[in-house]
Amino acid sequence: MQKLKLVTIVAEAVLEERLLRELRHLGARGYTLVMARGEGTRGVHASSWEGPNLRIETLVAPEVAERIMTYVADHYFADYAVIVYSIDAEVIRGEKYL
Amino acid sequence: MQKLKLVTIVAEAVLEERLLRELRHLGARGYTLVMARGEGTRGVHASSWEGPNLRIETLVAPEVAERIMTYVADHYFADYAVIVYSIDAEVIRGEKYL
Amino acid sequence: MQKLKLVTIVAEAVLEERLLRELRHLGARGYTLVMARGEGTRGVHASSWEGPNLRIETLVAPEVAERIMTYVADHYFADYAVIVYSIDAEVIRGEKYL
Amino acid sequence: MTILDLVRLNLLSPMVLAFVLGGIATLVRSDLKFPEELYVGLSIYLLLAIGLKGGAALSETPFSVILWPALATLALGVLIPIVAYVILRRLGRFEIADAAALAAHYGSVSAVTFAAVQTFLEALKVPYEGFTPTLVALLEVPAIIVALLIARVAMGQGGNWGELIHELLASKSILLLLGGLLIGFLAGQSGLKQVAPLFVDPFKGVLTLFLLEMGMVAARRLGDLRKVGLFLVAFGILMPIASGTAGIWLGSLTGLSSGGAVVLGTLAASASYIAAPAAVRIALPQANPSFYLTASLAITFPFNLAIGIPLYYGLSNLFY
Amino acid sequence: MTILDLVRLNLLSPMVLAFVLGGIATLVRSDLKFPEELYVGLSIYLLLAIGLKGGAALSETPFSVILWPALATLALGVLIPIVAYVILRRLGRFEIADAAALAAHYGSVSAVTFAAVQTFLEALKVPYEGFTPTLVALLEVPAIIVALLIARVAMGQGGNWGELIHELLASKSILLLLGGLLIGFLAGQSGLKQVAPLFVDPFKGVLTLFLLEMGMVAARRLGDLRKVGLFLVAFGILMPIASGTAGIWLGSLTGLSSGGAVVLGTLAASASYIAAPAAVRIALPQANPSFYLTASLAITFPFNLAIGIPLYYGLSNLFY
Amino acid sequence: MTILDLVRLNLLSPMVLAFVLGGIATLVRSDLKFPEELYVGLSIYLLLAIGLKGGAALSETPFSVILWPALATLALGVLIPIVAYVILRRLGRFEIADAAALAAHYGSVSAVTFAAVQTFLEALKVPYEGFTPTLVALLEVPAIIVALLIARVAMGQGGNWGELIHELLASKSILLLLGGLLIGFLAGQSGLKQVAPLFVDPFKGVLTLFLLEMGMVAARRLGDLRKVGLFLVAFGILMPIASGTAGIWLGSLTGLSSGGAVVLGTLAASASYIAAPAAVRIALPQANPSFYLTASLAITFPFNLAIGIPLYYGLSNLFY
Ligand SMILES: Nc1ncnc2c1ncn2[C@@H]1O[C@H](COP(=O)(O)O)[C@@H](O)[C@H]1O
Ligand SMILES: Nc1ncnc2c1ncn2[C@@H]1O[C@H](COP(=O)(O)O)[C@@H](O)[C@H]1O
Ligand SMILES: Nc1ncnc2c1ncn2[C@@H]1O[C@H](COP(=O)(O)O)[C@@H](O)[C@H]1O
Ligand code: NA
Ligand code: NA
Ligand code: NA
Repeated sequence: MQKLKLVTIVAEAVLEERLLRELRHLGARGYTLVMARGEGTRGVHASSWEGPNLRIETLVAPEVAERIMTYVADHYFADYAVIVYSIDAEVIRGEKYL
Repeated sequence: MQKLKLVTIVAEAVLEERLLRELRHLGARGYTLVMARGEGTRGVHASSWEGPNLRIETLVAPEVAERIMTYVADHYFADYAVIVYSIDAEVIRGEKYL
Repeated sequence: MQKLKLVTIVAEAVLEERLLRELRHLGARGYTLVMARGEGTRGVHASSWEGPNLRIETLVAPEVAERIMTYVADHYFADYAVIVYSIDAEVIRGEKYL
Repeated sequence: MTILDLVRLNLLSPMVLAFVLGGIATLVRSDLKFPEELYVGLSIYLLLAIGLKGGAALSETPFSVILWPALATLALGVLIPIVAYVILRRLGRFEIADAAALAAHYGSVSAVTFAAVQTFLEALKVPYEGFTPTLVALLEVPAIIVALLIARVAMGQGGNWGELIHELLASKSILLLLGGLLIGFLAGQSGLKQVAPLFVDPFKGVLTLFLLEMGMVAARRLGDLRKVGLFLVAFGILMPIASGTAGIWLGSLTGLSSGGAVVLGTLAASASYIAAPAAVRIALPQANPSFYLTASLAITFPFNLAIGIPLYYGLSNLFY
Repeated sequence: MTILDLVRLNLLSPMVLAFVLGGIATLVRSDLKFPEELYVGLSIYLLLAIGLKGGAALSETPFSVILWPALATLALGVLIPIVAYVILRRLGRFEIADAAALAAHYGSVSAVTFAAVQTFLEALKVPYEGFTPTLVALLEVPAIIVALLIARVAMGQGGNWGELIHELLASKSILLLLGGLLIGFLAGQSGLKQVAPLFVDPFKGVLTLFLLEMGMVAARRLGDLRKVGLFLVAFGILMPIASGTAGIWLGSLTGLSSGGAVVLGTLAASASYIAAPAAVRIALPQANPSFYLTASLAITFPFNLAIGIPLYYGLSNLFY
Repeated sequence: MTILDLVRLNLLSPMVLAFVLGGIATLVRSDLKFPEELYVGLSIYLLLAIGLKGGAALSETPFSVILWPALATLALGVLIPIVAYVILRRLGRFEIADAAALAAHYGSVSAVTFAAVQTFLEALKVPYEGFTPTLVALLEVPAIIVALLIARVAMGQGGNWGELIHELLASKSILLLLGGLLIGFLAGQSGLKQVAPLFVDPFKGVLTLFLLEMGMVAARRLGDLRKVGLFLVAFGILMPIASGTAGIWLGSLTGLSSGGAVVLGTLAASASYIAAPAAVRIALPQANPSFYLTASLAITFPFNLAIGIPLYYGLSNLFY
């Protein structure tokens, strides 16, 4: 078993394409995405047609996790309804995520 | 990075409004909700129109997490199909969840 | 509070029935399932009608978690788009998951 | 036509056949699944469409014509749950919560059964009053309140009634039905005509689709039949026949046409599986859903669909 | 008919009543919720249907007939956001980003308001040009570009314009509208006839369903009304009246029928809540969505739906 | 009309144009996405509608009329996968699993292509037998079984055949098609009439919507075209032409009308992308989905839609 980080980003739907592109650049080798509703401190989202929140999970190496978290905080926290957190996860044959 | 708890509640859909209200009272500052299917030991749910399970996640301080878990166990385990668990999570600029 | 493992499997939708059956045999007492989209290293999925990925979570004892992870790795990694990982979780009155 | 002919005619309608197909799909463990969202969408459509049609008809009905049938409907909504509760407690030896929960379901009403009886009468070209959706709306709520009241009194509990009644009236099924009724009433027949290609013409087709899904839902409950016991199976068949007869009789007394009386009888005979389960789950969580969902969905609903409706139609001849 | 008669007629259409019902559902905190997927499905349908009908009509319109109205529409798309921006900055004292965001919304267009004005005119049997969907498509994009341009110049920023324009043109609302237009144009009236039982006949019914949902969405914004202040409420009502009048006037100048001019006026008066919010959220994230979403959805949209459309119709008499 | 006229007529139908629009949406990276649930809902509708119409027609068809065409269809279902397998192994040098997977897809059938050929013939007012949906159902399964049988024999494996056949017969596409057929058969034309405003009239419109989504799905596969190689591209075009000709010929031998023969030819020519991929993914997981999905969805499906159908219609003149 190998130890990796599971980074979860919850963000407004309008950011989908941009976030996925940036995740790839930051070193993520895959992601799993689910549509979600939610409330936090900012509330208002873009448009009803754009729909609800994205909940994106990506299993990555610890250093990539840190990079993603800092990047998201720096680029999105000011203007967008976005949160990001990281959880310890164990995987089998972890090479594919690295 | 700060350490918080990610509390997840899986519950029948008919409890939505009530659970979200109570989470707020117990100290949660936000939540992310996804519709889910599932099976456990109790099985039967309210009605087909009410639909499937809720899966509610909330990032909170450890003491709030404990409060939520005890509250849910005390108020729902007897009569409802509900589970709750807690996971360690790391966040950046964690003040907004406290 | 008791310590359990939360095992998450992300897999192509066509595997649903089979995976749920096998989880039960391997000792899981329940599961929560959400439909998800995603990308990884393999990409191609069965058919459009079958739709997107499954994201299955199950709270289990640590030894069951290990059994599930090894089983999934051995039986699915070669031919299917599947990932599996395990996370530490705390529950209240954990007997129902054992 | 004999009752048997009617049963046969009814059994071979696309709606009932779709229900059977749904049941088969579940029994052969097909991977056919209706997306939750499709189910919700179809429900919204059916309730709104029933309301709209009823409202437009109501806009042309004098108050004096509907007054007595409306009162009769309210009487049914109060009496059926009381009778059901007593039977279930005395004869069935059910717990208070379970008996009250079942009483709420059998006193309330099933919108899809209503749609089915409409379709049935239209196929036979039997006329019935256009304001029957008003009766559906009237019959949906009181029984739930009466049954919960019984339970709380019997268990010596108080409880927040204001919140419960608000929740019932604001619940989506009632809101759509009453809202549709009001829209139809205000917009009138000319307003309805504008939206008829969506809300009137394809109605039976949508009902067919919906019953396909209902068949799957009901069949998933079949496994619970053994759990609920023979008494409940008998109750799920005999109670509707009794309530249905009472409904037809009251309909005939209050001046409904024979078609209208069949509709009122079917409403009385039908058991709720939308509004009642949600309300009971919130207000009486101790009650076991296996009892009320299985009885309502897997016994009474298919019974009414396949046999009950033609039976009530046949029975109406005794009163007209 | 006086304007008041028209308002009354309009207010009692199933579409407007459904919008009100949606509002009520939210206000009484009903558990009625449209699945996200249903909302998306209805949007796809409406945009495609508008396009198809327009395209089929366009296929029978000579180029010379549409040229001038099209140019007038483009002029509106450039001028309205400039005027709106100046008013919001000077009189309203809004921040640059917020003023520009609002300008983008009021310069762009609401497809549902367009559908409502069509339905209104059809109910009155007032003819209008079949190519009006082309005008919708023409009016949707330019205002957004102009407003963002203003913002960037005022804030001294550059920015990737190519990407923005690509994103706008490839955005689903424009793609469906233009795509439908093209399909309708190529397939012609005979092609449209093949799909009319889905895309033409049930259109008003689908619109009714959609407006039920829109009523819920708009009512959820009502709480924000206090936040946005009285100035924005006034702006959300007076700006459409001004743009609407300008639209009718330009329509009359460029040879549109009086019905066509009412449509163009309504388009000018309507505020976007699909294409503009998405574009602004990406390109001007500093702008506060409370302002532009509340103004567009909770003020201008219901105003146009209930009062604006009959008003513009009444105003058209001044020009014809 | 020459074949070229037919191609042009076909290419400008709303259905084919919608498919092209879907392709364009993907290529310009539009954010247009069909919710999964809408896609499933449309599929359920199409399969059920095809079945219902076919069943109602079948209820008026004497057994002797359908017997020979049915046997011809079964023969195609057995022969096409064998021929395809041999070609792919010998000429294409594919692995056993990949060749068998492709053979299963080309022997089975595409319900949407079937709907398209129906629409095409109806536009030309060419009559064809009402029982053709029965042939769709007959052609869907055998090829998959034959192809998997070949693979297991060639790879020296056993396997649980009972489970596979059960899974195929209980799979949603077959259940809906056969179930619809049965419902239509039992309810007859009078039953069908009740639900026609949903299942018959809007059919082509729904097909248009569905093809919009299919265009997006197919275009997403275009990137894989390079991976699959020139041989597979040629196979995806030539194999349908061969099977199509065989189908028309067998149709003419077994007494089908020329329209019916065109339908049978198109069925033979079409490749499955619903039932076959799911079955192959379960039973032959080693096979590479890039091959079978790309060939079936991105090559053969659009080829049949745009060129194949008019071509088979033209070819039918050689046999009639
Ligand atoms: N404490 C929290 N726990 C879980 N999810 C949250 C929390 N706070 C915010 N979210 C999610 O993140 C989204 C954006 O949050 P915010 O920027 O605070 O509005 C919300 O819509 C929620 O889905
Ligand atoms: N062991 C488990 N792992 C994951 N989810 C579970 C588990 N047990 C129950 N659940 C979820 O919790 C819901 C209620 O569980 P129960 O009360 O056991 O029926 C189920 O429908 C599942 O979605
Ligand atoms: N690094 C990752 N993080 C999160 N989810 C992943 C990751 N890699 C793969 N997945 C998910 O697992 C599915 C199958 O992965 P793969 O077999 O790599 O194509 C993908 O469709 C994703 O939903
Ligand atoms: Na009843
Ligand atoms: Na405008
Ligand atoms: Na074929």
